[in-house]
Amino acid sequence: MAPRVTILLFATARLAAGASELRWPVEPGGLPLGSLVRSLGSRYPKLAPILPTCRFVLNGRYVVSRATRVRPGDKFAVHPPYGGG
Amino acid sequence: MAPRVTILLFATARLAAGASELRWPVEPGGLPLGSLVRSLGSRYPKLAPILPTCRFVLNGRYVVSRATRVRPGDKFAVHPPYGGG
Amino acid sequence: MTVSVHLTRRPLSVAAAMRVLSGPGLGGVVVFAGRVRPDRTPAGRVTKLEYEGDLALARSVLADLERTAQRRFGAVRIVLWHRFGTIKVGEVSVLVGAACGHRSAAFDAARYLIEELKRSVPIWKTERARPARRPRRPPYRRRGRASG
Amino acid sequence: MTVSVHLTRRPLSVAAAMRVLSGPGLGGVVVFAGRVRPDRTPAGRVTKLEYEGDLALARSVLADLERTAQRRFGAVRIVLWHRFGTIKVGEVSVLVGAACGHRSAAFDAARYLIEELKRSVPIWKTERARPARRPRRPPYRRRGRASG
Repeated sequence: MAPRVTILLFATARLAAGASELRWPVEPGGLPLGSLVRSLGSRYPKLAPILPTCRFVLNGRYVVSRATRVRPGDKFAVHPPYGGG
Repeated sequence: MAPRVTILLFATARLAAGASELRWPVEPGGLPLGSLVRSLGSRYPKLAPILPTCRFVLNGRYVVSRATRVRPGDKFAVHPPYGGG
Repeated sequence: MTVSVHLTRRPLSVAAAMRVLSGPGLGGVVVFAGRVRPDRTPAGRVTKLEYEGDLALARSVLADLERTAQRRFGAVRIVLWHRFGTIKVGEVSVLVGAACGHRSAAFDAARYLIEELKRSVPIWKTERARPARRPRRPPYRRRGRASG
Repeated sequence: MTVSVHLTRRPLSVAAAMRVLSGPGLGGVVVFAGRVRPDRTPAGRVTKLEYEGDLALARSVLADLERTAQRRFGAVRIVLWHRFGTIKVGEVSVLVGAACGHRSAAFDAARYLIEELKRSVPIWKTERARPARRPRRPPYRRRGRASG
């Protein structure tokens, strides 16, 4: 099986991509978070305008740096602005 | 029956006077509230130090002026500082 | 209970208050409950409070507070419930609530109502305390035996 | 329910929250309840909301909020309950509560908790609306009779 990242999409990001979970192929060495987000935006044009408002979560922790490396087997979540309450 | 004012005492005022209700004899023409309060303090020395902290209610309405006339048949209530909640 | 202003000897129910604090578009509800605390006093630990009130006047002041909160905060539904009589430690003595379109107004209204209730409603409490048991003198230990 | 942090598909009970928000010396309890409002949207009147969350992370952020409120406001007991799934207009989607020694801290803690919950907990809602019925064209009144 090719090396993949699991991408979880919530709320408006889910609606824009038309899927709540993606299995995203990556190089065995992984890639920077910034590159992953850019390619997500290219693949799903409706998602592109939402991504700049999103927070990102890698394996259950918030990540801020776009240089953070995302590796095969990782779980990557896209969080649009929250709306609980 | 002699002309009287009903005096209602609450909380610390009730404890100081040892009564929750007094039937207080007054002249047929009544008297100013200030005089009534002074004579209450003389009759019940433990009540005297409490009276300056109290609000007074005549027939269900707050009264501020010490000159307000209290007449036979009136209901006069002595309210120490409130402590609800 | 379906009324805003209520003075009663019976326990106060938050669930009942929530039913009053509902209505179309009322998205934010804030409820304050005051419970009797087992404070220490010179007379011992408080076990209960006795609440008394000038009830007719208290009702009319509470009704004024309701109208003011409606006008000032746009609070649509209000609860101003107070128990009187004997209330034991841990029980709820007062329930104040406000339901508004949004949470900010509901918080402001509920806070206003409880502050004003304490300041301006003719209700009083008297503490009943259980005297702390006086520590007994420890048994006297004699050094050796004494006569008698 | 006897826990502080709770994410559930089932209705939230204020009475259950009050049981959590009790304990010796906790004289002031403030509860905030958020209800689903029938807002007007371009798609029509909201009839229900669908709540979703990144639930594992949401739980851990809520637990952080609880600890912060305990430290900052001395809130001894806290409730941070959120429903997810489908919630109809008028139902409670969130219950936040704080029990403290005194009312001021309880108000501050509850306010802090709901503001932070909205800001920092990964929960989202999607509106489901009932399209406004398009006004029917009024029946055409003919002037006099027409053939056919």
